[in-house]
Amino acid sequence: MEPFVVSDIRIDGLHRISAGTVYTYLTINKGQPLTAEEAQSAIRALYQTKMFSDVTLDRDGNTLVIKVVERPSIAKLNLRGNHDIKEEDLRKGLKSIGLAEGETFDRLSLDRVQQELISQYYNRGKYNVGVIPHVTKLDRNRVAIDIEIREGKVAKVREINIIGNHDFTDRQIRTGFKTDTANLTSWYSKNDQYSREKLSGDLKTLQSYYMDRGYADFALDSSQVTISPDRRSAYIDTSVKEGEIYTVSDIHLLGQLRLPEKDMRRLVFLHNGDLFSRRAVEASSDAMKAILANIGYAYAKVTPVPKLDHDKRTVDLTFYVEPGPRVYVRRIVFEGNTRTEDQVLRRQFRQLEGGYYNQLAIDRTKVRLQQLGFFKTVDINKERVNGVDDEVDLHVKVAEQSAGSLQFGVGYSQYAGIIISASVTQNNIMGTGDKFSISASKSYYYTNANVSYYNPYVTESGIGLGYNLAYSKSNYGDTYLANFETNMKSFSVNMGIPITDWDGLNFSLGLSSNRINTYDGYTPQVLTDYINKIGKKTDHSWDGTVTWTRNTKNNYWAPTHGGQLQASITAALPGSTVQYIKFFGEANHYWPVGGGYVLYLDGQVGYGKTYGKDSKYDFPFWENFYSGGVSDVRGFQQNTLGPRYCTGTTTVNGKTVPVTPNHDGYCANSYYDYAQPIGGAFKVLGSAQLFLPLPFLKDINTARVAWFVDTGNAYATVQDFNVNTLRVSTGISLQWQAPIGPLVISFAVPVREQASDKRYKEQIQFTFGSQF
Amino acid sequence: CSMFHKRENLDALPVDKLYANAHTSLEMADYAAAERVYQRLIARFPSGPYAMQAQLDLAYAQYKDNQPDDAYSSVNRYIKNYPTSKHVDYAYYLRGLINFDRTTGILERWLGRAKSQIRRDQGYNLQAFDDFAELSRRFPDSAYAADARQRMIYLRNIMAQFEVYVAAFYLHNKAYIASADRAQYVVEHYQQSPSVADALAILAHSYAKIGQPALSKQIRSVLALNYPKHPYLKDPGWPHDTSVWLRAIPFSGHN
Amino acid sequence: CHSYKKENIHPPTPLAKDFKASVQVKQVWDARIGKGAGLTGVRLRPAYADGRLYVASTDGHIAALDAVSGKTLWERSTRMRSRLLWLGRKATRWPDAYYSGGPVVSGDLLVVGTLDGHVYGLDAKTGDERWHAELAAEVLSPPAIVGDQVVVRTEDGRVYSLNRETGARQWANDGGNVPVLSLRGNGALLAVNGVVFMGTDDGKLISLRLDNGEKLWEQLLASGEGRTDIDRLDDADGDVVLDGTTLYASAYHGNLSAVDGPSGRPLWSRAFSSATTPVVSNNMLYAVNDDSEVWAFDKAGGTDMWRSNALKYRWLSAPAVQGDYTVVGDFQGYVHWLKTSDGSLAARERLSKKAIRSQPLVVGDMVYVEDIAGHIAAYRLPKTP
Amino acid sequence: CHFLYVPDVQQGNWLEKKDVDQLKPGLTKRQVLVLLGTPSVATPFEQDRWDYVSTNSLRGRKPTIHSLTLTFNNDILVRTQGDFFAQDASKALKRSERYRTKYSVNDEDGDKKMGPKPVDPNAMGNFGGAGNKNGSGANGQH
Repeated sequence: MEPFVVSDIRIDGLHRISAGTVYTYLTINKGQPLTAEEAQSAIRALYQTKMFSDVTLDRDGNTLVIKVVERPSIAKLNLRGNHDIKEEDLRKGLKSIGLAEGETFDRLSLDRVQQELISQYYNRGKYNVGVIPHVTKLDRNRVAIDIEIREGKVAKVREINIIGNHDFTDRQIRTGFKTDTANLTSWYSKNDQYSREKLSGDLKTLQSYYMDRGYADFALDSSQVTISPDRRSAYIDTSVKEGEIYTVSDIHLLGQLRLPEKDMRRLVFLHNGDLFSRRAVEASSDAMKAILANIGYAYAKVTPVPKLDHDKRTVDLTFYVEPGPRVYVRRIVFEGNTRTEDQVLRRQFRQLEGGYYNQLAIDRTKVRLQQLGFFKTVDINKERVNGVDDEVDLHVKVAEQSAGSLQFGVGYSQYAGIIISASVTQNNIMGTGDKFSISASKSYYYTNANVSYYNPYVTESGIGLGYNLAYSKSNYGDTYLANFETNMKSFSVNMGIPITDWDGLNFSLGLSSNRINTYDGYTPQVLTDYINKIGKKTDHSWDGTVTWTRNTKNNYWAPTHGGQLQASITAALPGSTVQYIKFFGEANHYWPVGGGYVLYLDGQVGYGKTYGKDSKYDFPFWENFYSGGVSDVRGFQQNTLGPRYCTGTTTVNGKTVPVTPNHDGYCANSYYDYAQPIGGAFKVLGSAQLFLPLPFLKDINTARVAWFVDTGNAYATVQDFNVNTLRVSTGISLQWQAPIGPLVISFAVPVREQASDKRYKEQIQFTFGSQF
Repeated sequence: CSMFHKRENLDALPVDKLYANAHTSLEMADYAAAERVYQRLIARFPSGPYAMQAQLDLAYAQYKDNQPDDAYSSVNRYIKNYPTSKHVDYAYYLRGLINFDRTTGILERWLGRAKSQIRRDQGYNLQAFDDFAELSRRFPDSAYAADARQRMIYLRNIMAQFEVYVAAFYLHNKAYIASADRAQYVVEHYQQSPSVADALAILAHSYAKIGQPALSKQIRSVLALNYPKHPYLKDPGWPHDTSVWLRAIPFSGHN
Repeated sequence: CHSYKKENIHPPTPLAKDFKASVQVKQVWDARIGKGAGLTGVRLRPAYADGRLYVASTDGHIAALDAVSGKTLWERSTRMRSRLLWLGRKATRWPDAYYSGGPVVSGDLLVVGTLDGHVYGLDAKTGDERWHAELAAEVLSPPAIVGDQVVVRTEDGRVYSLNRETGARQWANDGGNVPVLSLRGNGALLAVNGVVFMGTDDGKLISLRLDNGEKLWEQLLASGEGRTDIDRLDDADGDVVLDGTTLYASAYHGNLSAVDGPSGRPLWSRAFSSATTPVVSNNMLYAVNDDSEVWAFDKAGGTDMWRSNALKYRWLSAPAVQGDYTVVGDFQGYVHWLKTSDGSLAARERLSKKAIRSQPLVVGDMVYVEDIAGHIAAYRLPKTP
Repeated sequence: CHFLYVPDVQQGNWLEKKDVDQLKPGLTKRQVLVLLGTPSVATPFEQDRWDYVSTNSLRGRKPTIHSLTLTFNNDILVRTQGDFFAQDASKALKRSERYRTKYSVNDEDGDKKMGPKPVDPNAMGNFGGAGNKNGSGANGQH
C-alpha cells in the first residue's frame, strides 16, 4: 500500500470496544500522509493493547479503513482438579497473566499458562500431569475457559545410592537428606516424593557433610536421576570423590579490618592445625560481617580464599575483608501501621536516624516491636538511598493484628460454671500504645469487676504510669474449696521504670479492704479460729509491691526464643490489719529444638510470711497461694491442691481440736465429709511443655498444641515442703489466641497423686476469655 | 428485606433489568448486594454501555462497602478498558478518594480525632496524592479537578505535619541531628505547606542544641522574615513536650 | 491394586478370560534366586553357557543352575554383614554386593557388576571370586567379555575395559554425557571383531575401538528437543542387536533404525519410540514400543508387517523369538507367546504376580523368563509337528 | 539519674583520623564526599558550608558535641576548622553489646510460619514479577 494523505479514518468490526478507545492508541491522525512504516507501527500499537486478535489496514479512496477483529472476552473461567496448588494462588497467578473473568482472551497466554503449570508440577515430581484447557465459544463474542488438571501421582524415590564413599556409610551421609526412600513416616513427611529442589538441597547437604569434616577438595563427581518408563519411580545415584583430609596450616586476615586484628581473630572459629571445615569458614566470615555491620559497615564483604597444598594436605586460608563505606541511616519509614501511631513504633527503635548503621540495635528493635504484641509480623529491610553510597533508609513493614478484644459473652469453665462476662481489653487503645481494660464477669461462685489503665510512656525515656480499680466477691463454698466468702475492693497506682534495655522495675502502691466471713460448722475450723484470733472481720491494708521483670521473648503471643524472669515482693505495710510479705518468683524460657518443635520450661515459687507485730499469726489464708488448675498443675481442679482441713471440732482427751482428715481425705463426723483445700503460704510449680509443629495448625498463626508435664503443690508453710507430696500430671493442651480472646483446652492425666486427690481430679479443662 | 427479592436467578435476567436491579440496591445503600449483581452483569454482558457504567458503579459500591483494595482494582480496570469514556475523569477522582481517608481508624473517625491521620502510615496518603495529581494533569478543566487540587493541598499538609510530628519526637528524645534532618526534609519538599514554619523553628532549635549558634541564628532570621508571629521566636524552648501530668490522665489524648 | 485413573496412566488392556491357547506350552522347571531386582528398577537377565544358567540378584545372591533341570549346581550369597544399630534397632542385613550388571559368562570366567560400582570376576565352575575392580558409578547393564578384555559401562556414561585375568583397568572412555533426567537402566554392550557398540542415554548409537576406547562413529537415534526434561527424554536403553553386519537399535521418543556395522552408515530408520531391545529372527525384526504394542518389521526395509495391540499398556518386556513365536512378559507376571506370522496370541502362562521387565532368554527350544522378584521359569514349546 | 535506663543517643558522623588528616584545601566536594562521607548537617540556606557534626550522650548524660566545619568556595575546599568525633570501634562495640539477643532474631525454626511455605503466587515461576525478599543480616550468638 503506497503512502497517501489520509482524509478520514473508519474502523470496522468494533462491537465491545468504543471507537474513541482505538483513536487514543492510534498513532495516525487525519490530514497527514501515511507511510508504510507508520502503518506498521499503528498495527503494532493496536496489537499491543491485546484487545484485538487481527488488525488489517485498507484504503477506500482517501479514507483509511482499519479492519479489526475483537478478541473475545472471558465470561467464565474455572479450574478443576488442582490439589497441590491452592485455588486462590492459581487464580492470582492467572490474573497477573491476564487470564481472568472479564479480561480479553488470547490463545498465547493460555498456552503459556499450560506450559507454566506443567513445569510447576514437574518441579513437584508429578511427571504424569495432564493440563487440558477447554475453550468453548459463547454468544456476544465471549468465551468460557475450563482448565482441567489431572495431577497424577508423584514419582516415588525408590533408591538413593552414593558411590565412592569409603570413610562414611550411606546411612551416615543421608541423615541430613530431605529426600529418602519410603519409610513409615513418608505418608506424613512426604520425604519419599522426588522433587528437584529437594534433591539439589540434598546434594548441597552431602557436599557440606564432607567439607565440614576436613575433605577440602571433595568433589561431587556426577549425579544422575533416572525414572522408570511409567514415571512412577525415581532413582537417585551420585558418585563422589572423597579426596584427602586437610588441616588448616595458616590463617591470614587481609584488607581494612577497622577493628584490631586481635578482636577479628577471635571471630575465626578455625585455628592452625584444626581439620578444615567449610561450615566453620562460612561461620567465621558471617561473624566478621556481623561485627562490621554493628559499627556502620552494613555492606561489608568478607571472602574466604583457601589455598590447598596437595602433598602436605594443608590449607592456607586467607580472609579478604572489604568493609565498604561507613553507612548512616537517613530515614526510618514505617509501613502498614494504619492503626498504631508512628510514635509507638519509633520509641522502640534503638537505631536513630542520622546515627551509624548498627545491626545489633536493629535486631534488638525487631524483638522489642514483636514483644509489644500489636503486630503479626515485623520485617526491617535496609534500602540504599540512590545517588549516595553511604546512606540507607530502613523500611519497617508491620502487619497489625488486633491487640485486644471487645468481648461480650458467656464463658464456661467447669469449676466456675457459666460465666457471664463483658470486657473490653485493648493493649493498643486507639493506636496510642496505652493498655486499657474494663471487665465485669459473674459466675455462680464469684463476681468481679476490674478497670485498669497503663500508659507505658509517660516520659520520653519510658517511665510508665497506670491505675487499677478492682472489686470482687467470691464464695468458694459452692465449689469444693474452703467455704468462706471474700468481698474485696482495691485501688492501686503503679509506675514502671526501665533499668536496662531488657529489665524493668514496677512499683505499685495500693489500698484495699477485704471483708471475710466464715460460717461456723461449714468453714474449716482452722480458718474460723484464725479470724477470731485476728479479731477483725475486714482486713484493711495498704500494700506496696516491687516487681522486677526481664523479658527476652521474641514474640508476645507465640514465642519460640528467649524467656521471662520475674520476681515481685508485696508487703502489707505497717498499719494494715495483718502485716505480711508475699514473694512470688517466675522463670521460664523457650528453646526451639529443631524440626519445628519448641521446648518451654517454666518454674514458679510463691512464699508468704507475716512480719512485725503480726508475726505471731500465721499467714492470712485469704492471701494464700493455690495450686492446681488449667494454668497451674493441670489434671486437678482449680485451687484444690495443698493442705486440706475439715469443718467442725471433736474433743480428743478433753481438748476441743479441729477434725483432721484421714489418709484418703475423708472427714469423720463433720458437716462436709470431704476436706476442703485452703491453699498455703508456700507454693511451687514446675512445667515442661513441648510445642508440636502440627501440619493442620500451620495456618492459624497463634494456635499451638503442646505436650506437657506439670508438677507442683501448695504447702501451709515452707517448712512443710516435702518432695514426695508434689503432684505430677501430663497431657496435651491447645492454646489458641482466638479472635474472641485467649482459649485454652487441655487434657491431662495425673501421674503422681495422693489418695485424697481423687475427688479433685479433672481430665478435661478449658477456659476462654481469661488471660492465661 | 433486600435479600429475598433477589431470589430470581441473576443468570436469567436481561441486561437492562439486571442493571436496574443493581441500581436500586445502590440507591438503598445495600452495597454488598449491588456489588454482586454488578459483577454478574459484567461477566454476562461484558460489551455495551451497561457494562461500562456497571464497572464504574461496581467500583463505587465497593468503595462505599469499605473494601478499598477491590474498589481500587475495579476503578483501575475501568480506566484501562474505557480510557475515553466521558466519566473517566470521575473514575480518576474516585481512585484518589478510595485512598484518601483510609488511614483514620473507625474509632478515630467516630471520636473525631483529626490528629490521628498525621500520626500513621502515610503510604495511602501518598498514593491518593499521586492519583489526584494524575487527574488534574490529564483533565485540568474537569469538574472534579478543582476539588482534587484542594484535596492534594490537604494531603500535602497532612504529610508535612507528619514529618514535623516525627521531627518533634526526635527533638524531645534529644536526637537533634535526626530532628534537623526531618525538619530540613520538610523545608526542602513541602515549602508551600503551613507547617514549614514549625519545621524552620525545629531546625533552628536543633542547630542551637548541637552547638551551631551561627546556623541557628540564620534559620531564625528566615523564620522571623516569613512568619513573624511564630511562637519559637518568643520562646526558644518551643516545641515543649506535653507535661508528664497531662499524659498521666487516661484518654487525655496528649501523649 | 491401585487405581490408574488417579495416576493419569492409560489403564492396561485386561486379558481375555476365555483365552484358549493354540499351542501347548510346558513349564519345565521354575526356581527362585534371592529377591531378584526388588525395587532397584534393574533389568536382571540370566546368562547361559554350555548347559548352565547363571542368575544373580540385587540382594547379593548368585547361582548356577542346570539349564535343563533347573537344579542348583552352586549358589553363593555374599556374607550378610548384619549391622546392629544403637538402641537395638532391628539389625538390617546388609548384602556385600548388590549384583545389578546381569552376569555374563565366557569360558570359565563369570563377570557381574554391582550397584555400588564394583565389578566381580568369579570362577564359573565354583563361584569363587578371582578379582574385583572398583568403578565410579553403578553398573546396570551386563558387561561384554571379548578376547582378554572385559568391557563394562557404568550409569554415568563412562566405558571401561578391564583385563580378563586380573581386572586391572586398561582404558576408560568418559566421553558420554548423561542428561539431567534419563530413563532407568542401560542397554548391554555388544563387542564384536574389535569394536564395541552401545546405545547411550542421550539417544545416540556409538561405536568405540576395542583396543583404546576411541570413538569410531556415532549415529543419532533421537532428536531430544522439547520444553521440559520429560519431553527431552530420549534414552537408547535397549541392547544393540547385530544381524550379519547390520545393527538394529531403538530409542525412547526416537526412532528404530538399522545401521551398517563397520561404517556406521544408516540403512533405514522409522519413528518408533521404544526403551527396550528389538529382536531379529530370519529376516523379521520384532520390537515393543512404549505403549506396549508388539510390532513386526521386515528387517531389510523396515516396513512394518503386523502390529498387535492385544497387550497394549501392559508394560511389556523386550520380545524374544522362540521357534515361530515371539515371547514377551508383562507387568503382572504373565508370559505371552504371539505367532510370528500374524502376531495373534498363541499361549499364555503365569510366572508370578510380579512384573517381568527383562528380555526372555531363548536357548534351543527352551525359553527362560525372570521376573523382578527373582522367580525364574523355563518353558518348552512342543516339537513342531 | 543513672538508675533510670535511657538509651544512648549517638548521632552524626563518625570519622577516622587517617581520613581527616588527608583533608587539604583544594579538594573538590566529590573528593571530600569519598573521604569523609555525607555531612550530617548541610544547612539548606548555605550551599558552601558543610558541618560534620556528631553528638554523643551516653545513658542520658549531657551530650558531647564535636563539629568539623568545612567551607567551600564554589566546589573547592577553602577552610576546615573544629574537631571531629573519632570513637574507637571496639569501644562502640562494647557499648552496643547490651542489645545482643542470645538467639538469632530471624530464626524461624519452631515459628508458626514453619510449615511448608504456602505457594507465593509471584514466586510461581514467571507467572507474575519475581517476589524479592532481603532480610536484614542475622546477628545471632555463635
